[in-house]
Amino acid sequence: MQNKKQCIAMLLAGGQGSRLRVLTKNLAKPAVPYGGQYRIIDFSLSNCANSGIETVGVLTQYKPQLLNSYIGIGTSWDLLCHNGGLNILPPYIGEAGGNWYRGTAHAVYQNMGFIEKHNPEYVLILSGDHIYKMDYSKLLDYHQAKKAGITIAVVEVPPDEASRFGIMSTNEEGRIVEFEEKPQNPKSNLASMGVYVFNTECLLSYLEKDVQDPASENDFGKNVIPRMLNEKERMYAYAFKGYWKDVGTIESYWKASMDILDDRTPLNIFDKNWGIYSLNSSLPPHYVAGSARIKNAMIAEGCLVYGEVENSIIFPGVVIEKGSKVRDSVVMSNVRINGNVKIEKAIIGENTEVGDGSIIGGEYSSEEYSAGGIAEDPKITVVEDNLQLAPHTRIGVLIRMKRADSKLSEVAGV
Amino acid sequence: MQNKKQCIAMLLAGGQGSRLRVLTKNLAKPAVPYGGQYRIIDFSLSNCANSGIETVGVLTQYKPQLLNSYIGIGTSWDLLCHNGGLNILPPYIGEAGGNWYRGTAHAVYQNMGFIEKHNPEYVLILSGDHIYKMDYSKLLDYHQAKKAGITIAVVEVPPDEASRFGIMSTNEEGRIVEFEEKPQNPKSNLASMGVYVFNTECLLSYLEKDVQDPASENDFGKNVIPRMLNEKERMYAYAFKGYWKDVGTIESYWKASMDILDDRTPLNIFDKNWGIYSLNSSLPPHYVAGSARIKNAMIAEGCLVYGEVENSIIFPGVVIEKGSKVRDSVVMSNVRINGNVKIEKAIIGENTEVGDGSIIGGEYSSEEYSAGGIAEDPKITVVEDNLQLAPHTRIGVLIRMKRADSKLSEVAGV
Amino acid sequence: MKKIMRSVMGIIHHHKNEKCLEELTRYRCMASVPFGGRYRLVDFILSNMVNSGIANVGIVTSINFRSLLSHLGNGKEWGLDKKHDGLFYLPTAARNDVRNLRKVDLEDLYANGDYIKESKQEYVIITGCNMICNIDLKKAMTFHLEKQADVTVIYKENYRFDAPDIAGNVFVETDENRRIRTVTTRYGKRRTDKVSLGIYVMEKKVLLDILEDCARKKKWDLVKNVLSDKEKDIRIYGYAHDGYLAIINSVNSYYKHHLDLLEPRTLQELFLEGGEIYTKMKDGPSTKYYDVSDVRNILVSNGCLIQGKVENSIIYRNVKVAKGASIKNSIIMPKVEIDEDAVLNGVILDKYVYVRKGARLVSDNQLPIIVGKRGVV
Amino acid sequence: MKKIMRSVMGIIHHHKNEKCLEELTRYRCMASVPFGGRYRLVDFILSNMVNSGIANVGIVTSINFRSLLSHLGNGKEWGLDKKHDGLFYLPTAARNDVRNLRKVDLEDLYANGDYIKESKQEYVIITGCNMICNIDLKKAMTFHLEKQADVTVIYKENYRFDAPDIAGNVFVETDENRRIRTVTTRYGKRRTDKVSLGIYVMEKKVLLDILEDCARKKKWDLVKNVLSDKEKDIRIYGYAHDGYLAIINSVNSYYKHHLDLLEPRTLQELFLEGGEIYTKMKDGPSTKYYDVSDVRNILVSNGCLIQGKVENSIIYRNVKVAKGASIKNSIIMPKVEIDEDAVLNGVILDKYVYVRKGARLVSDNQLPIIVGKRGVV
Repeated sequence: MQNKKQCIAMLLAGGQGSRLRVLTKNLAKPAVPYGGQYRIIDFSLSNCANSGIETVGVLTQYKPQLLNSYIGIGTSWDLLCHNGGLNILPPYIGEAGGNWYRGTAHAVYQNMGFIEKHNPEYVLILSGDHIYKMDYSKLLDYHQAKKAGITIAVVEVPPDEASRFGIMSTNEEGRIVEFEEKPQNPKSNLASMGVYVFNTECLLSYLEKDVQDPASENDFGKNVIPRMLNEKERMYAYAFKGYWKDVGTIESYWKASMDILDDRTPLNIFDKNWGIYSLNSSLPPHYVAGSARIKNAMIAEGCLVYGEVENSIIFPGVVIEKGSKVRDSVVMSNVRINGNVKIEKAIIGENTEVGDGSIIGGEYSSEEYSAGGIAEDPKITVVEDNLQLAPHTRIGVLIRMKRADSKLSEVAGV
Repeated sequence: MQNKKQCIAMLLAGGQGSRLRVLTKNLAKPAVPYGGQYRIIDFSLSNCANSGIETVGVLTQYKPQLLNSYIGIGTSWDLLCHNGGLNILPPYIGEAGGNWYRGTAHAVYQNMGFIEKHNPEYVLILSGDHIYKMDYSKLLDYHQAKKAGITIAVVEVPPDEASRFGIMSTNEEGRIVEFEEKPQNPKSNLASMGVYVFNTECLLSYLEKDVQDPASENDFGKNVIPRMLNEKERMYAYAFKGYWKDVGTIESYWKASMDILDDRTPLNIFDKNWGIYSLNSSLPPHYVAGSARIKNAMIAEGCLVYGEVENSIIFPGVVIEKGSKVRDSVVMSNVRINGNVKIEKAIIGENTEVGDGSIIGGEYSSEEYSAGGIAEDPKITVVEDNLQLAPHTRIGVLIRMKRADSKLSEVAGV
Repeated sequence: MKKIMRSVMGIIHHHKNEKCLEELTRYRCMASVPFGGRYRLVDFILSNMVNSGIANVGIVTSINFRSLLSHLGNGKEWGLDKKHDGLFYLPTAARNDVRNLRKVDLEDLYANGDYIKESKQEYVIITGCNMICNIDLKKAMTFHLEKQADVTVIYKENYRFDAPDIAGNVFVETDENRRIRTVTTRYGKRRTDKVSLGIYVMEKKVLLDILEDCARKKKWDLVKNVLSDKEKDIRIYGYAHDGYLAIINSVNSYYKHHLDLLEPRTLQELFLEGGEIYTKMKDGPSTKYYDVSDVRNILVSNGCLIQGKVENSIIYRNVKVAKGASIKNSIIMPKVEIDEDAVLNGVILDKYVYVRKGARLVSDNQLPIIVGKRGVV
Repeated sequence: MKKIMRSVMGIIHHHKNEKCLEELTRYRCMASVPFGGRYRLVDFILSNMVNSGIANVGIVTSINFRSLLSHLGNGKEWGLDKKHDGLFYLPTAARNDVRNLRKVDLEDLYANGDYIKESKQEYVIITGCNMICNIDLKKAMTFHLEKQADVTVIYKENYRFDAPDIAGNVFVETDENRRIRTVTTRYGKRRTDKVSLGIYVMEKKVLLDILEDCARKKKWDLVKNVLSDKEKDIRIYGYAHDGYLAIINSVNSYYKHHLDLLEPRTLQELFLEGGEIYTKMKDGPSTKYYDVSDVRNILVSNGCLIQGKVENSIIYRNVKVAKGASIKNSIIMPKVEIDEDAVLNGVILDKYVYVRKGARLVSDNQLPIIVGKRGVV
């Protein structure tokens, strides 16, 4: 007996996230570690579990290996249940041959069989790339109340950033009257979060239309939503209040990491009523030695800290030896920082060893960021994972400043 | 701490199995139901678990949805463990774009990262298409004793069938001296089972060579093994004694199903020392009414039998009403056979309902099969899944005999 | 509507008269006594709870709980292996060998007061483990809320007992408004034919108050000391269960209701029409019938090899019936082996029993003969 | 070599003197007493078993086992949630409240004889739950086979006790061939300094013979009635454990060995060099240190918010230390909240304790002050 479910979620997790450069060299963007304990996708998955959405299809495409083994069958997010749970949906070959997912809408279209099998009244389209805590059940209630065909979750963004988003204009009752993808002269500052709830039949009919249009890029934002607006579909905007971040670049990733350290940021990961679940380790507690000094930092289990840590996120299993200083940085799992190292404004990838006396990063002034807008050239030094940096290695801004070649701030092998 | 594992398995489960026609319309061949309780892939997976192989990569490509949800993380086969377990490996997009698996060898090549991550001494290549019970640890012992680069498991096949297989000639100590893929004039009757154990570095080096050869079809049997033989690699044949069946056609599928009913067949699925695991249901026991008559049949849980069943395999949840007779047939899950139906030499797909008084199949004489060789034209009537057959439907050999068009024996919709 | 059940926790208490199933409860507790060819008694009420949307169940264990633990495990098959809520085992308060016959032993619940308090649900449904039914507890919960009852008791009207099985049951009398004025263990005295299913719905706050009160008075029987106490001003309502019900409280009722399942209507109602009944998954092939078999009106689980004659019986997993053997009106538990030409009629064979070639075991009255685990006949 | 351990089953028996940890074992059994910032005592021996390749473990439970069950569950985190073998809970034979001080209570094992017999393993390793070590039992098993011993006892040489903690331990004397001629509970009398870890390796057959013999004589102490009995001709050998060991049998030893972990060498040896120590997974963010925090020489688990001063202490999960609070030489269990300007030195705070603003709790001798679960200071 297949129960009709009210709502299932389709989570788009196939993005390469190429602007995150070496962070996504070996994994899809949703699998990028974040916040000392999580991967980016944990936020969307935990939102599903906490919102009572029990069936989630995760659409993968780019470097899915880590996501596949990470997600398993969803027990970590309490998403294993009798008729549903977490399902990985990779591209596949059918009778008519294979199709890579061409765009977000095409990815969902290719998995209509999955939607039909579960036969829900509503389909929630999510992206695995965003950091936010959101109760989707409220969005759904709103959608039902408005009797909409589609409801798009929106956030207010600073007016000068609006041109980076899909921008909505609504009438006084919240109905969307205009939608522009990345407009040059935005008419509002309501940006689409890439979170949509559709009536199932409405979704299916527009996906059919979209796939039959040879001119379409098969993207929700670029094609499907404009078409719906054209055809006068009932489209509503749901205003989300709270922290929301698309960590699309190294800078925004770094900024979002620092946000965790700031109690004024409205993303409270300590909130027990909206837990963010993750795959956990069984490492012992972290050890802070007598020689250590820790100020304003997140430190995960399994770390051994003999040096100084300030304004930084330290992932599990990191060793920081005596005499080393880590400031304004993100240090990923199992990094070993030997003695007398100085790390500043840097992101160090998993399993990398930093030799004695090395200097990584530096030269950052926070005004650039707070002055609005995220600079396009990298100010953050990123060190790739699985490296062995020799003693006294110097990487980062000092070199970059001389050469004016931003790529030099990323180390691909030493 | 990544433990070095002795042996991991790569299970090829991407095959379409197009000669199984409607049976593989919605699923990959390894997912085809078999034996009243199983899917074909259960045999290979259970062999892994029973042989102590704890890390298995399942390479999917064609219609993987059912396999994905069926396999989950391997708990059904006891293949969930600390550093390994069951991993689904679909095609994916990497930095250089996406690649569908071109052949068996290419599929493994694309997942070299998975092999390197687990860093085993040996890699076992398996196919998810075969029905057999085999202790791979013995194959591995043999491989080690022979200090081989590759060991190929072989079975003796009837000489007149040998031309359908990859045929090996060996010297007196078991070393392979010749290999021919589907030879017209076979020089031996040792057929490759498609089960190989490789030294890992040997596998990786030949996969590299193979992928760099533009003329190669990237298939183990057609390309990689002949190349190894050319290059005088140490190749041994391991003789497997026991039941082994490649259910490549409707006929061989049907025959392999009937084999289960024959106690003389050396495939004892009741053997507790080599259990075949599967995803189980929680259906109640089956009910056999006073009006029923059952002879030589396998009946699964959840069935309600009021009619007659002879020489047949009845999957879970099937209802057979009073007055109906099912002979020499395979009836898949949740089929409903209404009253006064006659079914003979047929395969009925899942969830199909057969209306009152229908006649399906018939007209089969077993001599054709026992006289050696499986006829290429279908003698078995296959009814697709999820159909509603109207009362008094007639399908099968009677029609086919008149029209001499074998396709008519398969019903795609009535 | 499912959401309301997220605010309800379930508590299954162990049976207080474990001896009533004689040999069958010698090595296992009542909750894990096999029933219906592949289930255990507890599967029914636990599945009912889960199907109704309850996500947090505590189960009170007493003696012989190993088989129960190994059956239920972490509740995976019932969807209860969750990070929050799930399945919890509650130790009994009493020493293991005491046989007290309290209807619902509140002392056990009092001893687990921490668990009850820490659980985030607002309501609690307390049940036993010996009721076979497929009931939607959500409806009972809705009824409870509508009536603004303190306690709702689920009852069945016109349940037919064999005379010896009446004792030990609880009966209620309801007024036209379904309010219960009388709760009694005496059948017929007040001419009530409404038997309690032993399922009680109440607010957690009400339960905690009751527990505190009991602790003060050291009186621990929910029925005798609380519900029947006219002095306590408790608003009790009765919710009627209309579907199939079997109460297992004796070998007679166990045997009789087991064979009830051979009635297709009962089978349908219990297993196929309502919520699914979950149980521990076991591997194995389906059942094989040989040419020489002769079977009618039987319920058979997977993994059996049947060559003999079987009629009017329930056959559990992995049973072997050899050629020429004849089985009638019997319940044959897992892994029993019946050799050639054996004759069985009216027997219950527990797990691993071996029946020798040509052996004969025939009950000459209504009561079945029980052969204990690993017995040889 | 791992394969040989597939023929070994593990049995963990519960501690027979649960009162020895006073307040800490009031609501939980010894096996589930927290240790090391995020573990429970039982995690260590259970992880040792699993890491050595043992796939079938029975654990004898007694009173207060709810927290143990909820911690271990179906053994998933230890890789024991398998179809065959896995983790089994064995009910104790004794009534719950009896305090018998048998070293290894064979009556419990006798009562679970079915489970032991049905398990397919040939060998058995019996342990307690109060030894903190990271030991490769495969080596002990190999030793056992080489010596063709009937029983192998694992011991530690030169273990340093605080005087009051000596009582209740078992000591052995070995000859140059590692054969044990003396098993005694008296320390110093025979000048042995080899303390038993309470880990015994034997063939299952030997155990079953011992159990039958004990059942006849109604004497159930493995050490007193079997191993010390010179009349019995048992070949006992001693396998030496060279690594770190902590025996927890008093509040003093619990406190002292807890603080041992602040020695980086001990931490490395116990957690990072040998097999992994598994425990129940819990969600939650990492620990956050504020600008105003001042910490040194501490072991801290995830989920804490630390603003105060913490020194020489072990902090469990989800602890809050407010501004101006000062903690020294203390063990702070999960979900404790310490308000501003509180001063703690030499205390053990159990779960959910709340320390009020400005409160002061300082031990004035070697023994720590224990505040029980949910206490308010």
